[in-house]
Amino acid sequence: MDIRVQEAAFDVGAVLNDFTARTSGMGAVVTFNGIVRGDGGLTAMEIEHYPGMTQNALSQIAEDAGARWALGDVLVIHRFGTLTPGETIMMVATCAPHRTDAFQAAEFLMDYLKSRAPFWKREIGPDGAAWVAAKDSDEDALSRW
Amino acid sequence: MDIRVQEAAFDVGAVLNDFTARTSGMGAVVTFNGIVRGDGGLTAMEIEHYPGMTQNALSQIAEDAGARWALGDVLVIHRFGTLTPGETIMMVATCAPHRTDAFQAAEFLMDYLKSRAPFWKREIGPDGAAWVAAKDSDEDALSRW
Amino acid sequence: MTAKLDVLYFAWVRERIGLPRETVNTTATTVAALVEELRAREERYAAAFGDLSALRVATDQTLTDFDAPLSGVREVAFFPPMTGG
Amino acid sequence: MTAKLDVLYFAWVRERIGLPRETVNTTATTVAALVEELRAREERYAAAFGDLSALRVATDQTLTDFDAPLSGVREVAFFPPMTGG
Repeated sequence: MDIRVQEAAFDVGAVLNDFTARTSGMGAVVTFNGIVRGDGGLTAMEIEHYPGMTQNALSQIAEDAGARWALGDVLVIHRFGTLTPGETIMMVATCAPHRTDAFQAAEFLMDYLKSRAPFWKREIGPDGAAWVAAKDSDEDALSRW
Repeated sequence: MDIRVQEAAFDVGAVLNDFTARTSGMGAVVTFNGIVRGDGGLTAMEIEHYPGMTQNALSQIAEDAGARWALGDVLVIHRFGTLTPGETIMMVATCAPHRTDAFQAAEFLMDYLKSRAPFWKREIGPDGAAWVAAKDSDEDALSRW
Repeated sequence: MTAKLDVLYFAWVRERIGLPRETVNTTATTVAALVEELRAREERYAAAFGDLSALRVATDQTLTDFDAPLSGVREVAFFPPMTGG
Repeated sequence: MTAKLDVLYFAWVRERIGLPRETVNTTATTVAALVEELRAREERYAAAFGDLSALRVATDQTLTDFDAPLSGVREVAFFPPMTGG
């Protein structure tokens, strides 16, 4: 399990290659990476987090995934601070002997990261700054697990 | 749309970085890569394909995905020839404004690549060579789409 | 009995209250009772805690409910629904 | 009317028949009729086409069914269920 909370940018491709290289015997690797969109003239996204809680919350979500699916490994990297459009916000990777487990676990991780990891996004655009509101659809997504 | 059928190995991380770099405005990128497993003493996997059909079959599957979900781009790379355990067989990548579309499309691509793209795997192990049998579960997986 | 709690605020809760954390001496035995005490302090607290359905709470870095007990708790954090990922 | 078809074999179908492709002159108007002609040729064809449920067919590089017509078709391929991905 590899859980990182960091301000620094990271190389998604290098992370994927490292993750894949250490997944001996696993047939399936799934990744997700989330990128800051420039919709509506957005110029920056500020991500606040709860330092004392974030690492543990992400680890708990990853452990829950590991308990539900037959996984070889789980990786979560989530950034905080100020990001600009095109920058990668976060990444998850899962590996498993079978593709369905790797896919399901990655979707589960994303659903829980959205609504249960202590991050708050604030968008800076032409009309000033605004906190991103949580979506009902993100909360609803948890009910399928 | 980026569809490649090739014998040569490729750098999964570099492909992901290139794919991500050209997905302007997309918030979500999902990848899958499939790796040769060394289960049961497997020493090599030979992948045969139907050269006249493969590129078109993969393109058709990618177009079907593009028609069903709001995607920014789709990438499929599938190798043929002789591979050894740990080598990457294939990769798909999808990007979309929203994560659910990117995930669903990647799973759809994988389900169709398994059963509708003209590749045949042969495993070389301690007891000789054997063609990999198609799994009923792979055929069944298509019915959910 | 009075307990000393670290109380943390994040995102717009932090902005409305005007500080990221403070130490609170309280006799509250539940999160909800602590919220009542804070609300009674000043208008900015009343504004931040106006609609509890728009808020989430963690005690000692674990998500919990507003009826959670405070016994043994050292840190309480209030924040809006999370928007990670 | 006799048509000239390129017939391709893949995976264990290729192995059982012993060649990857051949040109076939046929009067068959459907894939199924072509299969009957091939089966009647030699034991190795009968072995390869013994159980059609274990086979798939493509005409002109597109997956189709065994009752598909052959009119206008230039290439027919027989192979086991695919195992890509």
